[in-house]
Amino acid sequence: MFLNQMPRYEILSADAMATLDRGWRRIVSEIGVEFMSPRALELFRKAGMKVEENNVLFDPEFLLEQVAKAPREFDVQARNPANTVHIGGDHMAFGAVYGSPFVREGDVRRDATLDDFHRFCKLSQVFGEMDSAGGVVCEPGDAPLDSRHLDMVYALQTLTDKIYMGNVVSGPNAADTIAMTRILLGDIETVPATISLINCNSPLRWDDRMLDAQFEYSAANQPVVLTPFLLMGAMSPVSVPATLVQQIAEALTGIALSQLIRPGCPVIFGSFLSNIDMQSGSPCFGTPESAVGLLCTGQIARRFGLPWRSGGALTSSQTADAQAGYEALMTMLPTFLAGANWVMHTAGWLEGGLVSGFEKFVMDVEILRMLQHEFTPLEITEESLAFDAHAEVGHGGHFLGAAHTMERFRTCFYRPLLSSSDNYERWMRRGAKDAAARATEIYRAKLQEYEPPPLDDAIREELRDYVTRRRRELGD
Amino acid sequence: MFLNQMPRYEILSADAMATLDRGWRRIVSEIGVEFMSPRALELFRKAGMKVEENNVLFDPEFLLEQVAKAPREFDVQARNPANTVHIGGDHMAFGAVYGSPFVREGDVRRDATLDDFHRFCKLSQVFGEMDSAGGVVCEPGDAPLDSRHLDMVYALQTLTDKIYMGNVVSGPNAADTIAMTRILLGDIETVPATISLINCNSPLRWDDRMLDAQFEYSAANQPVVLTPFLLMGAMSPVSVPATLVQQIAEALTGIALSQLIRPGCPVIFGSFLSNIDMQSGSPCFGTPESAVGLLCTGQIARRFGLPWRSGGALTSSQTADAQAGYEALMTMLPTFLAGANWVMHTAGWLEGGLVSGFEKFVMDVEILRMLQHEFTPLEITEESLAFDAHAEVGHGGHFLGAAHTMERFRTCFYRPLLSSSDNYERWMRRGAKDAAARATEIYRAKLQEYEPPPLDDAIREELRDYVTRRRRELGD
Amino acid sequence: MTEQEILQGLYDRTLVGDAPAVLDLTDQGLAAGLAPETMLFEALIPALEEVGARFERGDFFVPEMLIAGRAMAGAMEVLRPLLAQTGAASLGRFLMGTVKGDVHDIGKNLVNIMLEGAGFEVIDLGVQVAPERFVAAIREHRPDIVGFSAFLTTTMPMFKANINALEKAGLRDQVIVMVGGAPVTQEYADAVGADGYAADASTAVRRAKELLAGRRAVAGTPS
Amino acid sequence: MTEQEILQGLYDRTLVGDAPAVLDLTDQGLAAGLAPETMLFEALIPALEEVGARFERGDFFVPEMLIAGRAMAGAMEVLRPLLAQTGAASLGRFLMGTVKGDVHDIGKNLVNIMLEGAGFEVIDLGVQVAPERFVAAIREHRPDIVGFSAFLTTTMPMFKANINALEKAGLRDQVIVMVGGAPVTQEYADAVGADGYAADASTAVRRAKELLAGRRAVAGTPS
Repeated sequence: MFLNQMPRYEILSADAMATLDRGWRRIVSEIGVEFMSPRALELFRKAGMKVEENNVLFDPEFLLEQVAKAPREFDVQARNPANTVHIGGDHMAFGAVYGSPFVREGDVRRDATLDDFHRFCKLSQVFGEMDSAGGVVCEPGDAPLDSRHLDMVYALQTLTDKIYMGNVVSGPNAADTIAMTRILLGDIETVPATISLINCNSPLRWDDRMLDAQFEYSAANQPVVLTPFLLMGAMSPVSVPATLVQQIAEALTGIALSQLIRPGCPVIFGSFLSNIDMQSGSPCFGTPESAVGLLCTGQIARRFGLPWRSGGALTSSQTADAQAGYEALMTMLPTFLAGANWVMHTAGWLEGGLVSGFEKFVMDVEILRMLQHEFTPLEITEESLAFDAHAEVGHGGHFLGAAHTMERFRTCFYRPLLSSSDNYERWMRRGAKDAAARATEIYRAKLQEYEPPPLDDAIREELRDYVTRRRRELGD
Repeated sequence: MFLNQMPRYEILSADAMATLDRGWRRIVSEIGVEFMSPRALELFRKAGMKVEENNVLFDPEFLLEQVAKAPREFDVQARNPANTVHIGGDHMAFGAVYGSPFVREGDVRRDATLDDFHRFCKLSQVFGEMDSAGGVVCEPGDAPLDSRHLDMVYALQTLTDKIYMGNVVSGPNAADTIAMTRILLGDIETVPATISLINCNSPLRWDDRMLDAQFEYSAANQPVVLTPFLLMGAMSPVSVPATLVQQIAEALTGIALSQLIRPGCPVIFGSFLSNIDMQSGSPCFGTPESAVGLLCTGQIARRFGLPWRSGGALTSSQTADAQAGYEALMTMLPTFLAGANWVMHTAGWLEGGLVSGFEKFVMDVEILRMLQHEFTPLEITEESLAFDAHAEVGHGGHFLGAAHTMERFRTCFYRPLLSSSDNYERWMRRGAKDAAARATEIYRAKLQEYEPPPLDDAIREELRDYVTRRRRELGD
Repeated sequence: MTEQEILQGLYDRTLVGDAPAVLDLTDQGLAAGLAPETMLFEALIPALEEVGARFERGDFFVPEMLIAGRAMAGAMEVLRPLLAQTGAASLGRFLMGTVKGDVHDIGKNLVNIMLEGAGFEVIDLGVQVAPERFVAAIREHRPDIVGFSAFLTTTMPMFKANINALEKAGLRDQVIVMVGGAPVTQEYADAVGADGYAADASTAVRRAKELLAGRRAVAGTPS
Repeated sequence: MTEQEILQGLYDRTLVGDAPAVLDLTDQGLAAGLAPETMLFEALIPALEEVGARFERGDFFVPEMLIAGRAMAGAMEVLRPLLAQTGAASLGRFLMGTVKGDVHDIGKNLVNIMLEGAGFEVIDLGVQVAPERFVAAIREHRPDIVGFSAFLTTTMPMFKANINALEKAGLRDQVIVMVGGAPVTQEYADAVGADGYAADASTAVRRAKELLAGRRAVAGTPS
């Protein structure tokens, strides 16, 4: 858990905010948003909205009322209380990459396996800066299809003692996640225990499977992240302001649904805003547009008084190269400037989210640690001015041995995990390893360090029984 | 020239500012600053300061009076008027790496040559985002030592038509730079034409050679950047606030000297703040501390109403790898957030400034372009909300063919120079080149594109004569 | 205008996606007695091949492909009935859909744009298309090729389900099956028994043409 | 305390840079009749070798080297006169300076710290040291090794100027010349005729010891 006490960087003027405000109101009231779920349509109809086939035309004030019901901040409990996370306010929580079908280790790119999934869980457990392994850290292609969500939840529950994300592929899968979480933690209604990602099928349509999962989670008081996933040019117009109003329209309508399902249930305003390359049609990540969108979104979410999700170490790059480095930071630094509360894809994301990279994971943890250091406010007091050190060293001397230095030298500066400041000869002597090669060594060493967090045998047994029983029922 | 119209990110409270203000006042008045130049000491003595041997104890109010004489903003003329640069206000100007004795091309690191110097000049000319090749883009080790400054100035003047930096190794070298600039441009007093970098021999000492150069340039009304180069732990205490007050003390005393030499002459508040690795003693760049220092410095320089220099694509990395990517951006993004007016080391910096890298140059230009795009304010108007596009596409469609897209698709998004968003198969088909390998291709292609900017033959002749004559006089 | 000028005009206007002009020139061509085949094979298809080439080179952007495709489609509205009479068909008919359980359609839309651009007649069933709908649509439209798009590893198994459904319906031999989508690989395509796979839209067009040529060569039909 | 305890204490306290304790233990050792050589070679120098090793491994930080060196230097103040009587010297005497025209001294200071840590007696002339000052200081202090540090390619030629001055003064053969600084390379060191080069402080100590051992072996002095 990181508490970001630095100022937020806000770039929208009051006028701009007012314009955006008019914009989303027009979209929801004049164009409307489609919900591919009879249950959802029924709830909206009952609430007095105008429903035409699958399309709902909203009264903007109604949406604001629903939004006002959602909690501003809430806790999500982990089985190790020290890892319980607070979502909202100045808090920032970080989860690993989510959803990639492939993995990359060094020069090899291949289908992801359950073993990879386990190793990423272990890395997320070992690095203290990570608050969660996320959910689908990679898609374990070798696990049986209809029941692999059980394997994933079981792995997240046993290999880490941090919070984890729920499965959203279908309503029943969501129910399994909830059931297994109950086995692990008992009461999960008072303090929720698993966050789930519900993506909008933009533009302006919420899809049936996602909605089924949302019904399960919201009814069980588990937080859902309602994310318009907007690649400008494909799912939204080629304009950041237009995309922002679409994002508000989609997120608020999704949030309103949660509040109708269970008033007061926790929700997170999601944002994932980037663009496609208009030449080739490929999605681009770590772009300037995306950074600007992120800064604006933070300001907007705060305006609605909602916790929000965005950011991540995103990149289009295929390997852990320089592009991966600058693109990852191009999104992560604005993530801190804007103070996102829940950050997915913090570590390991490569190739537009198609690949989870082991080296990239280490690189991203380094970036995360640097930013957490950078966004810890300076203490500026008389004492911090170290006048005595200046007086002691005087003119043209050096501070290596000053009393002030002696008291602080171990902790005074950020100490890198991956970055090297070796001089050239030493670097050559050590094998001239670039950052990616050093990252390989680091993640292997970290996997050696891993120790499974203790878990009550009875609970483990019960979880295993549940998995076995459900797998049989699902016919895998 | 880039105009940064985004808000500045300021992190110092009024209280913190007041504390820092008390801090530098104590240093200049109780500890003092050494000037290793009888001429400088004489000027300060005449101005009523207390001079003890080489040390000057200052009245803080006197310093503020001198600072008030310096212009807030000024132009620096280039021989191509389109490349004339404005220093100060919301303007940001960018020069290439400065001072490296080595160069790196791909896997080869070697002593820099005059040919390398020429090639970096050409790259700086070709990339429109660069406002200057800087000064010593690399140190041409194969050019005769005592007269190589002539080769460098001549190359900057003829291979580029942008502004350039002056030589500061000695007073006579500075005089040569000024003389050659007069030949190129005629009157350079009304609008100055070359910026020079004067580094403080921190802590709290200004060195004789640097001061000799400063006397030449300030007397000729050419801007000098007075830079306390502070590596915390070595040249300043291991505390950012302590380093900030030392930086103010050093910069203001240097600026005061310029104003005594020639009241009203242009100066730039310089800052170069990072830390050493307390374990090995190596300098570190692209660190969180350095980013925080940069944000604070911008706020401080604006407080004194001075244009300021900082930033750059700094890194400790030995190659153009992921570390080089994230460290470069870790300094460049705050450079934009803080709005530095003159940015050295924008492109090509590697290995703590010991190496100028060709691949790194391309990478840094990409980062610069992305940031210039990112820091161009959004137009948020009704029209930008593209309501008609939403109405046209409706629910679940795509915007690839919307009328709004059709009008804008070529220019709507940032188009990368180096970054790739190729899908995996295409990337493999194209040779699986990482960012560094692609950068090699790009800088070679750009050198092919280079065309020398036209220059009057008579002027070229006169410059060549000057170089020949002075080289003979210097005995090289 | 001479015939040559009309063909040149058709080529030029299709290249820049000027639909009204293309339609107009098509009418003029017919009035001037130009054969529909001539216009199709000597102006429209070459124009779209050039569009594809420019896209590949990075000169043309996706929306430009799209409008060129639309311009050609406009002309085809007029020409198709006439071509049907003379027996000359379009390049081929392609039935496309994103598989059941999957709503990703950006990649599929791009493939459609390029296929139309190349002269295919494309019928798009949209997203979340169940095996039965594929079967029914194949019965109705008799496509040469059917394409399945999937972007989730969890929906890729629908390729196999679709192919099984085709086999049960006795249609498997009558169509070429192509598959694609970001997580799909050549190995996976082979494993489920698809006839073709492509990693991006331009390769998809190339593969579609090759597969069609191969099929027609076997069937002895003139290509 | 037994002698063993005193030596162990000296080693331990030097390792952590506890100067007052080291001084105290040195006095106790002398009072207990321990030979200065014993204390030097069995406690102080091993302690500093361990400090160097830990620094190399990345365990120890620069300031820790510095205080360990200072603790040892305190003990040497007391022991040096006694050692001189018995004829046992320090490891060697090292004269160090940054060359004329150059003010970079961080690197040089680090080398000094490590040399002192390793048991050398270091005399530092500071920065901007002209050839004449090097010559005068060599005459005065008779060092075993002289070190030139330069960080600017424009001041590296001072290495050659300094060596020429030593030759003119007839001192070149009496000292080992080492050079260093960020832009300096082994090739450059060879080209100007220096005896040794090192890229960082710990290598500098190793090279200094090797060169000294070599020189003494040639001179037939016991190492």
